[in-house]
Amino acid sequence: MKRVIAVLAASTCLGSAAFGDDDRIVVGFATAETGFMQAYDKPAQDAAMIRIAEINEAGGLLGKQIEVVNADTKTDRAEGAKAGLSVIDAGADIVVVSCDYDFGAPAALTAESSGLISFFLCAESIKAGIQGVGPNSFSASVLAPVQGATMAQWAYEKKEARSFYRLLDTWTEYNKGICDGFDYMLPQLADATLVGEDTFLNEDASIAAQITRIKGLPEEPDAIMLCTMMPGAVSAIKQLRAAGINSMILNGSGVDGSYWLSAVPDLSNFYTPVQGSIYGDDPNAEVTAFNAKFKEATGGDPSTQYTYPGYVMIDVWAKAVERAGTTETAAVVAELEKMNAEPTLFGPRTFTSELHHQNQARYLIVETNAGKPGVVDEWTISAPIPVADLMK
Amino acid sequence: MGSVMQVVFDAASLGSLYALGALGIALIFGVMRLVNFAHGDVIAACVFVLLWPSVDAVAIVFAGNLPWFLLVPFVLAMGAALSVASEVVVFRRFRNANPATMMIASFALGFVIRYFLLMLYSSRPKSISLLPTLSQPVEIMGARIPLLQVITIVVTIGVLFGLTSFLRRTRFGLEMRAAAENFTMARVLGVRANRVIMGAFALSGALAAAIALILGSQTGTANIVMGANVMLMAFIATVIGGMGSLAGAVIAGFLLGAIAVVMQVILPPDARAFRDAFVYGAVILVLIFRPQGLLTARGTKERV
Amino acid sequence: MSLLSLSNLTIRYGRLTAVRNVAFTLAEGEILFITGPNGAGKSSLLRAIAGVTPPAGGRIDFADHDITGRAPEDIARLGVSMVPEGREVFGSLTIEENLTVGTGMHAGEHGWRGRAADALEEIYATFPILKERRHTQAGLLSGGQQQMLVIGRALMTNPRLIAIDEPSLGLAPNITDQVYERLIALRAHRKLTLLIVEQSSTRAMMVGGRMILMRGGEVLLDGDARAMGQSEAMQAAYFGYGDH
Amino acid sequence: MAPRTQRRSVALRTISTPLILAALLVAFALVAWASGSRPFNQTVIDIFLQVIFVVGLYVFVGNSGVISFGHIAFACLGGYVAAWTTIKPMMKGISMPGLPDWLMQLEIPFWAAALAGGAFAAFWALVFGAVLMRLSGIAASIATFAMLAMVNSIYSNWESVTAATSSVVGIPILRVLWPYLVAAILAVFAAWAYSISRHGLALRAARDEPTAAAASGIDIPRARLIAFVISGAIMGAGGALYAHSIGLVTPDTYYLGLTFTTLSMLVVGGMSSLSGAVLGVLILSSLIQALRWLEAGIDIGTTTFALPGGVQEIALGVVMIAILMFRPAGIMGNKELTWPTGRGNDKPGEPGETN
Repeated sequence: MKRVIAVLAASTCLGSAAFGDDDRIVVGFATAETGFMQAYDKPAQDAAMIRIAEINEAGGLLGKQIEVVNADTKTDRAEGAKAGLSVIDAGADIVVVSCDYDFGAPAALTAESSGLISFFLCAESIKAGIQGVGPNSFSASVLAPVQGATMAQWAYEKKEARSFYRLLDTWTEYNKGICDGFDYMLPQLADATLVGEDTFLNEDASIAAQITRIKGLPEEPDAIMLCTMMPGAVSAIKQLRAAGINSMILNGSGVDGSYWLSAVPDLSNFYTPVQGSIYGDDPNAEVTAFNAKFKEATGGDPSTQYTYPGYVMIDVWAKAVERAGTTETAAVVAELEKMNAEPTLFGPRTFTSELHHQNQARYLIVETNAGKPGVVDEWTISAPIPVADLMK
Repeated sequence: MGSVMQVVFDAASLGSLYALGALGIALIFGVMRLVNFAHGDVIAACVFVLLWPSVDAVAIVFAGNLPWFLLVPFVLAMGAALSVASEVVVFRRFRNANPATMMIASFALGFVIRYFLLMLYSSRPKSISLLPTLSQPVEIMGARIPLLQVITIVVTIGVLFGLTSFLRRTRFGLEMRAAAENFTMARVLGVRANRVIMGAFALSGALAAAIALILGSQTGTANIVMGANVMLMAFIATVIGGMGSLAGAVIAGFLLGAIAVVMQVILPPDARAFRDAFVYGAVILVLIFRPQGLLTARGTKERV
Repeated sequence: MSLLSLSNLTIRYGRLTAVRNVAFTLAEGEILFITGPNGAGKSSLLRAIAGVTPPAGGRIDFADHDITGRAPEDIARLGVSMVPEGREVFGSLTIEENLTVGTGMHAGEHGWRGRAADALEEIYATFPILKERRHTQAGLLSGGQQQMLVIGRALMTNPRLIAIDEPSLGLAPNITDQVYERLIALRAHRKLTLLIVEQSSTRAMMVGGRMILMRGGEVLLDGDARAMGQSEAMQAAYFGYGDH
Repeated sequence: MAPRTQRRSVALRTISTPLILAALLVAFALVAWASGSRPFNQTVIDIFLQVIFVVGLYVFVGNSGVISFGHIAFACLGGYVAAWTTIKPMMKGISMPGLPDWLMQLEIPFWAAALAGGAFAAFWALVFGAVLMRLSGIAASIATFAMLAMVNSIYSNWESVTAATSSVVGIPILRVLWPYLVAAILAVFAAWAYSISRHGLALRAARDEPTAAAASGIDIPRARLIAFVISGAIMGAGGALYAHSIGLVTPDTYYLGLTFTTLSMLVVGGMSSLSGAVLGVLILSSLIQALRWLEAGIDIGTTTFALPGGVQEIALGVVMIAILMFRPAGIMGNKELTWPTGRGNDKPGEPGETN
């Protein structure tokens, strides 16, 4: 692993850090303002802006006001690279890129080759960091496998689930990540069995054939690990329940939010891991206070937990800059990598020189019961998922 | 027995969707040799008319609150209206253009519709509880299947019968069939081109709306790309069925649905992810052995 | 009083000129044969009259209406019915359906249904074989039956002028005889004006009437078919010697 | 009849077309270079890549008259060749562990990857083409689409060799303009050379008069296959360069979006004209860029004028429809750009329009 990093570092030496203009502190957002990703980038970016406003109100960072520059990626990879170059040319000290690894990577790569820090708003692939983009890249969210592992362990420990079914939507890396985490955790749970598995595609008009396979089992499984995301998730959940399958459904954070629940009336026995609760029942009152602030700033409540990583991102970066006393990339990265269980509003954050992402995290468990979601528990997997397992 | 029936129902319900889509595309192709790539976006638009435009995550249900006996005709009418509007505003001006030009124009129109929806509603899928009573399971011949699946199949068969008798028994239907087979000759016999084409667009739009209703109830979401997948499969079904042949389009639609479902059932887990590769491979095979389609519409001349 | 009049008619396909400055008139009740070798522009002329190919220049009048460049369905409504080359039946429709397509344009008129049914009976009386196979798909008919069908189909629109492209094409001589026999009878019975395109002038000379001889998109001769008979100009037109 | 001298005269008569097009591309490059703006530079790189794709598409679609929905599959093949051959072996070992050893150890420069990408794509074009080129019309179009969907499905799921749907990163990023310019110009000249070759002329004859061409002994499937392979090679090389322009590949990049963009540019420019292919890209790309600037907002005096987000795409669609309404055969029709001296306005060796 060390060698990988060395190679990566060598390959990015070409870039120079000549663009940092030291009179200003500039955060560059190379995110989607239009197109498909806009709905996902915007809330996280709004949260980031709230944290920036807080810091500026409190006197700024290193005594300077944080400035912001934007460029639209238009949910297009080639445009993403241009947007990255645009904000770098506009003097950005940190390049904030799209929520999704695939769409954020082009801009992150431009930052990397210019020797700047890039931060994914909420990407949950291990590649959104050292392993994909390079040694100066970070993600503000938690790895997808942690979600799958969290749900498996929690359901086993707290709900006595023993027979699991794995239903994977092969559409994205995120989906596969959830199931990878589930696969990692399952063998560690004594007498838990995988009674079957199947795949589908997010855009499939019908998953009737997959459902038939589940119904063909001698016994309904205790839990179905559903590794999917919007928009296909709603369809899959609705079809599962319409077919009369009442097993507990375990999910990744991608299905968080109440906005879609009306599609599956009276949904029950449905569990989602979240970093913070948008339902006003977060154990931490400050989260609820943040929600109010968010509503004040944007006119609406956060619609999913993916709003929160934007806030965490500016928070940890600003702390690292403060500690380093500079926005110089190497110094800030070094400070970030020293963070070990650094407290944030949405759980502790750890970065190391091996991993710029969270391979263990405290998750709140949201249960949806009769169509009403609410926090029922809190769970942290017993040990971090080893980087080697994340890379397989 | 039960599980075999289950597979049959799965195949029939998926095939129904493709068949309805293929019919919508074949109708328009028949009368004006247009491969209408905007069809998928019309499907999506039909779902969105139920919602009030807003970019918030929570959908503001608007027409979706109507009772079903008003809602269904409303959506069908909207689909027909949108489709006819696309003919009047855009396609009418492409009557004499070559098929490639028309195809790209239809694609551009679909693009406009899609981004218009995106601007009004944002890309986040909106949830709608459309005809929720249809989500209950029922038991038929040992197979427990969602009521909606049964309804989909029944509705499709109903639509097919309705359409067949419309085309067979009414003067307008007769003119449309004549026009689909030989447009020029029909006009020489006094058949009004504009009326027939608009009729075909209206029917095709209503079929798109029917798919929208089924997809909307099945998935519970309105999503700007929801029509795309059905459209692609429908398009393929239309070609395999023999461009311009309505019966062929329907048969090929069911065939594709059956292939997809059977592949999902028989492939080993590792190969299941490659299901689509097998389906498309089968499509190529069919085309190689019957390039003119399963049923060839007599007198259909096309040059692309 | 002329029913149909063409002046200076020119038809082009891209850079190719198919018909150049053609002019003639046709009186009500007249029978006119247009003959000439392959590529003479005969079919193009017919297609222009029916509105299928809009002319590049010149003017067509029918029954005191300027129909130049009008839509085929409008021209059909004025009483022109064309029977195209190769017959073009609607193969997947039944015979009866084929016949009925053309009555649609009178559907707005009072008593349409009744009259359409009467017209159908009349056609069946003329061509009994059609009645016998009325529910057969037209694509399954023999060439001669198809030719009868398309003539019947044209008659169903209740036209004043029938323009037929090569009615004898691909038919056995005795079948062609039958087709012509019926056509002539119909003309007398319905006071139809006939415009018939044939490659060979033999039929024109047998039937009699007026004949126009075309070559290379132009009118070479115009006169009585029988009188033209064996004239040298005709030989020249067909075999390409002489002027031009 | 001396075909060689005859062909040379055709070449001399028509060489002005690729020269003018190359000059246009050089002009774009100089503007980008003079502006010194890195995002703009990237925009022009993008335009050159589109030129390569659309010209590649033209070689087949323009000359054969068969619409292909499948060519982006070749770009995909080429793009992944770039990933297989240019990423550092260490990183490949992680993201694509299933690669054979010799490929795993390989690390070649970008231009070699582009050549390899072209060759690999050409090979598969030959394999697919041998089967598909027997089809014509819309059946052929659908079959090419099925080919695209198949390639996409395989590349989206072959975890160990393509890393499935995940972005493969680590492809050396090439941000200088000139290699792309050279490649685009090469593509233009290749397309031109093909179109005046014996095969190109035969294929166009077959496109315009299929029956006559078949009667005169042209083996249409074979003529199409040659065009398919050449255009596949251009697409493959373009796909590889595209990978170098953003530094990553995913199967999704090379799917429906790019298929429709390139096809639209070709049809709007003029499907059967090489100049149309290039101009279609230049005009539509310029339009997109202008709309994007408007969307980002421009200052007029003290007020900023900006289009609402999303209007750019809608406007693009509307403009495309409008162009096609007024010029159904595309901006260029089937004409080529030539020196303004009257004669030789026709396409190289284009038979007169007869239909």
